[in-house]
Amino acid sequence: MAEQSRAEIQFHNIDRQREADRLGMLVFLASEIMLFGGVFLAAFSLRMLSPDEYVSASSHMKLWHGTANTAILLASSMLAALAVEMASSSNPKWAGRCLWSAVGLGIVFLGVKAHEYYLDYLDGKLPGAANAHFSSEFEQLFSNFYFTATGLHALHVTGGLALLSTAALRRSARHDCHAILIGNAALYWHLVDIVWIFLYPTIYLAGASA
Amino acid sequence: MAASAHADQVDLLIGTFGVLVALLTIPIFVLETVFAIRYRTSREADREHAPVGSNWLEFSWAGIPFVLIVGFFVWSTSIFFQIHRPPPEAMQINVVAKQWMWKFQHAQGAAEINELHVPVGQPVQLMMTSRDVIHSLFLPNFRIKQDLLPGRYTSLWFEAREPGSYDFRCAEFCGTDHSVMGGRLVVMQPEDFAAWLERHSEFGASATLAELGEKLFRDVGCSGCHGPASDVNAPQLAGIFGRPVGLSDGTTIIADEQYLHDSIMLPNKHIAAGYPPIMPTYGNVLEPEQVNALVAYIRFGAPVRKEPEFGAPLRKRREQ
Amino acid sequence: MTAAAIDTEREPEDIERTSYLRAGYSLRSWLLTTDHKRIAILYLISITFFFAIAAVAAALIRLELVTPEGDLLSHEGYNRAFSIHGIMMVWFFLIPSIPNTIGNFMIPLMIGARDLAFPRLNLLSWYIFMVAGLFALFVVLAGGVDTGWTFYTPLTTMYANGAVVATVLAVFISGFSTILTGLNFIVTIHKLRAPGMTWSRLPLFIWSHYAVSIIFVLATPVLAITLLLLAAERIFGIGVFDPSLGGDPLLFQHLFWFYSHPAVYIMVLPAMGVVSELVTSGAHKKIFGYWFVAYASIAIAVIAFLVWGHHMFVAGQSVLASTVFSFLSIAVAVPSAIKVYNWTATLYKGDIALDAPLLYAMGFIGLFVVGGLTGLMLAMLAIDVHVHDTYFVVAHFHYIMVGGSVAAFFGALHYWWPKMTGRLYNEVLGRIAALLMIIGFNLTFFPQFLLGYEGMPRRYHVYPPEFQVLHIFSTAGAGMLGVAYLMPMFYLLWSLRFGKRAPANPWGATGLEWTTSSPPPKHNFTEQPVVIREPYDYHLAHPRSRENG
Amino acid sequence: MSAGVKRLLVVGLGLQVLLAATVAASFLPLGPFKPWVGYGIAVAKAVLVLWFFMEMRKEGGLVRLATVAAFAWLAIMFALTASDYLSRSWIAAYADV
Repeated sequence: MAEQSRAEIQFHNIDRQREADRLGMLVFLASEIMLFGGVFLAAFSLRMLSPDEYVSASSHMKLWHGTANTAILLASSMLAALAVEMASSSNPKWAGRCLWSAVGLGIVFLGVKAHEYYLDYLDGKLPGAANAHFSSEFEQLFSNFYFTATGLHALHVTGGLALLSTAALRRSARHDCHAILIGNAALYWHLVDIVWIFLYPTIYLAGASA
Repeated sequence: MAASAHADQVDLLIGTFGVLVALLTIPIFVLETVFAIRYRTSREADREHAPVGSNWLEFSWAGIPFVLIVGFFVWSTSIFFQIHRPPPEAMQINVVAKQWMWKFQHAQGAAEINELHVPVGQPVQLMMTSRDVIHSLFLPNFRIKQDLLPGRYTSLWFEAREPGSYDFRCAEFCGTDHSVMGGRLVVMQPEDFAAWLERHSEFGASATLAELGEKLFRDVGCSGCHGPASDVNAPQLAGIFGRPVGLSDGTTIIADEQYLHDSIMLPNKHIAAGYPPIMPTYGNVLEPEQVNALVAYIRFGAPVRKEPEFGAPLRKRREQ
Repeated sequence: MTAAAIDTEREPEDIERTSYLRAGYSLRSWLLTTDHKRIAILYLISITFFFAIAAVAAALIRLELVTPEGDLLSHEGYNRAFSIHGIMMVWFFLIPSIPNTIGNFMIPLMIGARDLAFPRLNLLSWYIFMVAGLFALFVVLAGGVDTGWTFYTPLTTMYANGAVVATVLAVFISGFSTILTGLNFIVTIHKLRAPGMTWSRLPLFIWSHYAVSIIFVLATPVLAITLLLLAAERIFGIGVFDPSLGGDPLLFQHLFWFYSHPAVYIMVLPAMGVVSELVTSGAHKKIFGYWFVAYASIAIAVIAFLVWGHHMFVAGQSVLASTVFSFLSIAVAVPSAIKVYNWTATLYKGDIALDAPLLYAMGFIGLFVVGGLTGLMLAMLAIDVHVHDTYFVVAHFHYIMVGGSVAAFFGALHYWWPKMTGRLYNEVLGRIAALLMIIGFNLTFFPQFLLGYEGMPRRYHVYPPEFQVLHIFSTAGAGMLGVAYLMPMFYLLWSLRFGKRAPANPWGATGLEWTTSSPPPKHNFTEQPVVIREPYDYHLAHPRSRENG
Repeated sequence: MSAGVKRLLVVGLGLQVLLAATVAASFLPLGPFKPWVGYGIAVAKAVLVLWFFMEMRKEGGLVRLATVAAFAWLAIMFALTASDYLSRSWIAAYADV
């Protein structure tokens, strides 16, 4: 910034600007929650209209892939929180390590998801694929919805990983004992985790039964 | 020109609400002009201790309109429930809308396009569905309309007061020719209507809708599994209409037009308890008109197998 | 209002030299600016362009409807004309019109801040808006779409032709510009108020923009996901709205109206904020019932989310849900009634100068109350069954959007023109334009109430002959309205070059924006203002001093 | 190993336990209560993440309000839409019962 740093000309003091940045991110997260709210409303309407078909379609989902992914994302979310804790107790080395391990687990999550997509392709569940065959229209609809919802979530996971990586790469971020950039990156990552926490029962647990 | 008792009620409701709107708006126009003239900056006026708020005034001009409108709400909701409660003795006519025309199927077999003949003084219930997009049957003279949705039955009923010809129009935007997708409702004396039916039944469909349905029941292969003589483990349809049906997930559902339509077009949506989900879908085989005929057949004409398996009918069966 | 009002005594040359308009002439200084005032001007220029396109479409519609037969446009042409009119007006003019231009310019000035909380985000929001605008322009040039601005399925997903995906993309992108603006306003209002500017001393313009920002942030994302599902359904046929796969067309309507009803409050709430300022300044008097008007804005922002089902009474929604939505829709009348009656009460014992801004504001009050109460008629179930999707509905929402929001936008444009440009416009022409607008508006849209009651459906290219007389009145009114909208284009632009220089406070109004020079310097205030008294304290500091023409 | 780190590790572990619980619960024959249990545990996990990971614990009322607002608006959306879907078959749009 050519002029004085944003804090002086903009805000009256530095901590007011920090509060503004954090409030800005949380308001943005509120809009993301509403975005995914629409996806969950679609799932809710499908379940309301044809409950038993919804359960049978969900039972074809790969429960253990979903469960593993939930565990991975919860752990990664914890690591991001640890990174914020480390940075704010001025321990930049550990903050960097926690961030990179959170990013690592995020990549593992995407890997498991890609593998699950591949298995679905083999089973002929990938809509539009040559070998796509479904036992009922609703199962095709459920499979389409599954790919749309988890695809949108995977996009947000990728965005979150990018944010976490920039926070990890920036020396100044790790040495900032108020952890503004790391804090906001972690906030976004936690939101991505919360969305998955609700996506998991919607798609996998509905049909999971002995 | 209001053409039914319901239309008079709606006119009265709109009229009185209009009066309320006038009572709430005219004072504002008047006060605005009076204040603008009396308190113009160039005029001397008493501008001392102008009020800047008074709680009771706020509660009154917010609360009183609210209470009045709640009164109107109760009145209008009671009329709304009348709209959605057709009398049991209503004559049923199936309506199928498709991009840019209306098709009407009378139970007695007559079918007509963009025109509907009904007897005067007899409540008529229209069972409506759409073949493509959302349309909306709007009868301005009767002050009613109802959207038609693909894959779903919606209903509209009216009772014409005087014979005559009334327009009906499509009210939900449905594409290119939305504005010319209208027609004529012809209300006739009962005897004229009976004569009209005779003439049209001879030339039009040779049989009643139920007989048409029975022919389809065999042609498309329903009788293979659901016929009285079949040994396939499929539900018997005789007398099923209007009765509760137990589903595989433990819930029960009334076997109405919508259930029969869904069971034909989306067989796996509600699977009857104790039966395997083996029925093929007719989603892209049958047109809504054909589904209407099948539903009419199942309702009025399905032959009875030796021993009916369902519980007592929930409501009295309607004799044709 | 503030202890030191030294800005008003600065030399005209000094004001001119430091004005934000002089801070760089190059295109780059305008296109890469992070100054909220310049971004407001950029928005003003772009929305005027989109307003022009939508107004041409409106003119085509009104000309077509002079005759019962369709002789000016084909069926397809007419459907595309009203679709373009709807889409361009809603997303590319009405929603950004007051918040992104007047709001962007005035919020920092009114709360004594140097700029919004995230200036670069503000510029990004304008660029996103322009990208969306280019897509919309492409759609117009490519012939538009025949879906209406409501995109109902399965018409839009399976049967509509025209550049549907491009339109959906244009609206989708414009949504993010709105979310960023809302986010910027919320954080600015919370964190950047001048010392002493407590919530009880905030101008009502800020209260209404805070309420609208809540709707921006919480409703617009639902539009984004609705359009995403719509595009996915049209391109990949995922079937969420397709009954043949088990989806539900009504799900689209629930999702769409969950956004679109709050969207109509997005269009009217900023206008209410403007009217609160214009009425207090015009009557030179404190607002009547400050806290009631302030909290009414927040109440409208909350209740806006409870009532969307009143758009679906005849769409096949269940009887119970329709009854619930009908009752909740009555609750919306309470805050609106409070605002309207409080504005009227503010005029009592005022020191009223009937300038153009106050004429627009009084026009707003009259037309908005008619629009609001006819809206309540539509919320009555039995009435809606008759008049839904007829011209009664068209008249209702035009009374609120055109008679309300556009009138307030023009009022705000006139009221803050001296502050934004440092020039005074011709007051006589201003009053003529305002009166012409109010008369032309009523002639255009009141006949449509009667058309609707008699059963003339919406979006009809061809209509029965008995409606022709009322349509001719309506088109004549539209002509007057067109003139009333063109007049300000001329005399406002004319004032840029030849208008007299505006003093810091031409209306003698209270408010921090009037304590700095016109046009304000780059950082708004030469030194940080401190607020010591409540808003609109006309009785204390400001005798009616009239400098303008 | 400061107190803050320990607390986060405990909460992280708690989340994994809740995950195991929800999977196990899905195998129990709960019938109509299965979705309620599934989403109840999901809400519990979300609250843990919000309270500890996103440090809502240390935040003032304003920030908490911003977070709660989004979830409250979602609840409005679901409740009123449910009023349509649930009651469609009660008083059918063509009730002639």
